[in-house]
Parts: sequence; structure tokens; C-alpha cells
Amino acid sequence: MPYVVALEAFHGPLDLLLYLIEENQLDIYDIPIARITDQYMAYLSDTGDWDLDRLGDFLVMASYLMQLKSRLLLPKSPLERQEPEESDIDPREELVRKLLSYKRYRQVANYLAAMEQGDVHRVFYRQPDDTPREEELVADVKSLVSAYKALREQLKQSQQQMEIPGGDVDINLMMNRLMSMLGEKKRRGMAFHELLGSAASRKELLGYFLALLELLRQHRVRAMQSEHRAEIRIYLQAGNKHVDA
Amino acid sequence: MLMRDEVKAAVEAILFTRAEAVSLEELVEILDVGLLDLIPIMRELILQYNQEKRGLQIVDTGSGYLMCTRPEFAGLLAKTRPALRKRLSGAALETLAVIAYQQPVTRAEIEAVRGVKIDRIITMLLEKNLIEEAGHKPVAGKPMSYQTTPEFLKIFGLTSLKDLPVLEEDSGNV
Amino acid sequence: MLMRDEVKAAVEAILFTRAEAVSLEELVEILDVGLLDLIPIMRELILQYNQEKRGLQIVDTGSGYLMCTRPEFAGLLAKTRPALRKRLSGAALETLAVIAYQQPVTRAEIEAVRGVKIDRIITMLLEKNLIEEAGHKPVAGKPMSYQTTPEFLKIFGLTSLKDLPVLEEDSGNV
Repeated sequence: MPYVVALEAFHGPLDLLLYLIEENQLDIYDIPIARITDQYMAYLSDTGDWDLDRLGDFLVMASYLMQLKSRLLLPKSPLERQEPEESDIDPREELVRKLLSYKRYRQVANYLAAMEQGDVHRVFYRQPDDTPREEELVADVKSLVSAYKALREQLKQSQQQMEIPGGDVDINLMMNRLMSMLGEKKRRGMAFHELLGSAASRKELLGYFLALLELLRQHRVRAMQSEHRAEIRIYLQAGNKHVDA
Repeated sequence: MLMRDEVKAAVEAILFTRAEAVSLEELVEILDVGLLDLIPIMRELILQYNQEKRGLQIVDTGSGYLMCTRPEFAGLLAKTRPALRKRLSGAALETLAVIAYQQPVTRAEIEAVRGVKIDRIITMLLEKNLIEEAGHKPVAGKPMSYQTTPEFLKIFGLTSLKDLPVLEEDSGNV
Repeated sequence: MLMRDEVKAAVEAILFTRAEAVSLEELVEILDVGLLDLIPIMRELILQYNQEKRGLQIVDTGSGYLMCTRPEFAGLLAKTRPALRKRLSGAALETLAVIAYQQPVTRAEIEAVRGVKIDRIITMLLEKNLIEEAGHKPVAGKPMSYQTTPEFLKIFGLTSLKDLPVLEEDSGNV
């Protein structure tokens, strides 16, 4: 029984083809396409669940081999017979060229591996000196002052934002709006963030939130969470019809 | 077994590739020579380097042998490696700004202005000698306060803190 | 003005410190000597190193001078490398091989040789600083092209790209 190498071991379809040619001790200039294609397909059919990305490259080659096989098997069309120069070209030529080119780079790769491991004569560089380089700080007063000014400006604004909203947000109005939104959704309810997402400003958001808390307290709505950290959904309490104020 | 000169050449190659001190024991293992044979060879090699007055030297650091440049080329080599010009980050600059204008100031006070934790930045500024500790503030918890250093003035091209521009309506109640 | 031996020693110190090839022009600038004076000094220094059969050598890479170990110590030094780096995969080595010989080369050109998609490998080689972008190729779509870096030379112990073996002519016997 021939020794079977897993497809994973090959760096690509050309690598596999070269392996098959070597295994069968074939002449690279006279590849029996039918035989090679069959063996190639046998490898592909034996992959199990393999990275589809990588398999794609092998499949492209498979279809190319099949095409090549059919071209070699089919009798030449009358048109081709009329153009002898064209039909004289072996359809395998391109494949041979690709295989030879790939083979050269595969040899280089082996050589590079030997170089990397020090198996062949090579030089060694000095490890880079990683003592930290001396640092010279550059800074200017202008950027320092502007940084400070910007901070103070920011601080002023955030102080304004933290002020509790005044009486300009009508909690009752907010409660009615929430009830009407939930009424439209009926049993499906609404996600918490969806419900509050309609707030136009921070103040309004706070208003909606307070309104929601009040509605919960009055048992006019229910808040449900299927599990820890899951989305909170708000439902209209059964039997509690939304009434316009 | 390597010849005496081969051992020397091999030691040079080993010390060259490693940018650190290599212990006598490790050399013995790599070269497969006896410890008692290696010690006089190392002494000879160091002497040879010193006599030839080359650009390099081998130093016995106590914990191992190190190949390095001769001290007289320090000035020349500094030219080939100009100091990195490094700008302070925006976060570092902001922190320095608060310290410069409000010193002495505590970590909590700076964090209140900047709205973020600044532990790492304080450590970095202390390491770079741009700020220093200015004693504990006589408030609850007696937190450490910080102030800028003479190095800070130098970097920013100030002759004294009075050179910092006065901010309009800087009544301190930021 | 430095004396001839001082120049030599200084060059040694510079080449030692910099773990890469240093151009003649840069040496001229650092040492403040004439280009025409420096060239014979460098030739003499290289010769001196070669005659003494030390562990180190100075190589004229064409793009600059490089201090590195003598090739005969490769086996010994391969043993001593401290933290064993993760070896490059066969697929990565093949990709590097194509880039090394065909640079600057586009992704599509490499894929044509290897017969596989190489997006991930290119990203990995860029991250490891073994290759770098070499500008857009003036062909349809203006694809990015790639070339090897000085780090590539270091990892594989080459003094310049000219050290790469000459590719064999097409031969049928696999």
C-alpha cells in the first residue's frame, strides 16, 4: 500500500502535483495527465473538513486538470486540424512551465530554511542593541497653555451638563408618550434602549427614564430580562390600556 | 577539539552576535573546551584586544564576557545615534498644565479637572523629572501633592514659573 | 583629523554598534574624512580582518560595509542562539523565495507562481518586517508591490541579495 500524505502537508496544488510526479517517477515533460488527475482527485476527496479557503486553490487546479484531460482525450476539431502550428503545441506546456518555475522556488525555500537554521555556511549579524536611545523632550509653552485653557472650558461645560433638569420636562407628558409607543407595539414590547432612543436631549432622556420608573412603580408597564446582561424589554402591563391624558 | 586560535575566533563570533555578557560556563558548553583551558585563552584574547587598540574590546564583567566598543569612541557613536526627539502626549501635556498652574496639587485634584485617572502619567512625569513631590497636603487623607521641577522650566524654555502666561479671569475657581 | 589607525578603530566601533550595512557616504560624514582617503583604508581594514582569520569579518555589500561573523562558525552559532525564534513555515519560505528573486513583485505575481492565495502570509511577513511595500506597480489596477527588508538579510545570514544562490536553469528531472 502506498504511503499516503495528508493534503495539509502540501503548500499548494503545485506542491502536490510535483509530489505525485516524483512518487510515480514520471517525466515532467511528458506527464500522463489522466493518471495524475485521478490521483490528484483521490487526494482531494480524502480531505475531510478542511479549511475551505485553502481547498479553493486545490479545486481551481482540479478543474484545470480535468479540462486538460478532456482536451487531450477528445479528437481534434476540424478547425484545429486546419491550423497545424496551433495544434502542435502541447496543451500541457503551460502546466510544465508552472511546475518547473514553482519547483525552483521550492528549492530556494529549502535553502532559506537551511540558512535560517544555520545548517549551511552563513554569516550572523549582531543582535540589535536594544538599550533605549536617549530621549530629548520637545515641548512649548503655547501648547501647554492651550491644553490648560481647553481643560477649563471642558470643565465648565461638564458642570453645566451635570445640572439637574428643571421643570421644563413634563414627566406626565413623557409617561403618556411612552404608553402610546408601547401601545403601538402591543405584545411585542420594546427594547429599553429603543424606548429611550427617541430622546432628543440629555434632559429629555432623563425625563423618559424618570417617566419609565414611575410607570413601573404604578404597575402600568413591565420590565423583563431573559437572563443576566440580556437586553431589558418593556411591555405594557396586561389589562392596562393606554389612555390618552 | 578546536585549536587555540580557533577557540579565540569562535569566542569573538559568539560575543559579537550576542549583545550581552556571556558566562564562562556557557562558552565552555558551546565550545566544548575545558574550563581550565578556556580561562587563560580568554585572558590572552582580552589582552590582545587591548594591545591592538582597535575599536572594540572584550570586558570581563564578572558575570560574563562582553564585547563592546572602546569608551573613547562614545562621542563619535553618539553622533550616529542622535537622541530621539519625543513630544509629550496630549494627556501628559494636560496633566502638566494643571500642575503648572495649580501647584502644589494632588492627584485627586488633577483627576477632578481632567476627568480621568492619571496614575501612569504621574509616574511617567516623575520618571522624566518634569514634576516632583511637594509634600502632603493638610487636607483629609493627607494626599501627596506635586509641583513642577527646574527640568520642566528647561524643557519649556522658561526662566521661572512667572514666565507662564497669566490666564484671564484666572480666579483659581476652575 | 583622525590618524589612519584611529579611523580604522572608529570604523570598527561604528560597524559594531550598527547591526546593519553602513554606507561609505555615512562613514565619511561621521568620521569627517575624505571619501578618497577612506576607500583605501576600508580596503586595508577588510584585508586585515581576512588575514588574521578572526571570528569576525567586514564585508563590502555594495550598498555599504557590514560587520558579521565568518561563515565557518555558522554551525556553532546556530547552537547558541538564545530564544529560539519560531521557524517560518514552508509556505512562508516559498513566498519569501519568490519575493527575494522577483522583487518588486505583486501579490498576484506571487500567487501565479505558487498557485495559492497568499493574503495571510503577506500580512504575516509584513508584521515580521521581513518584507515591505515597494510602491504601486504601473500596471492595470496599480497593485502594491513588495520587496525584502534588511531584516530578511539578517534572519537568513546574507550580506546582500547577491548572496542568494543563482537559480538553476529549468531541468526536467524533479
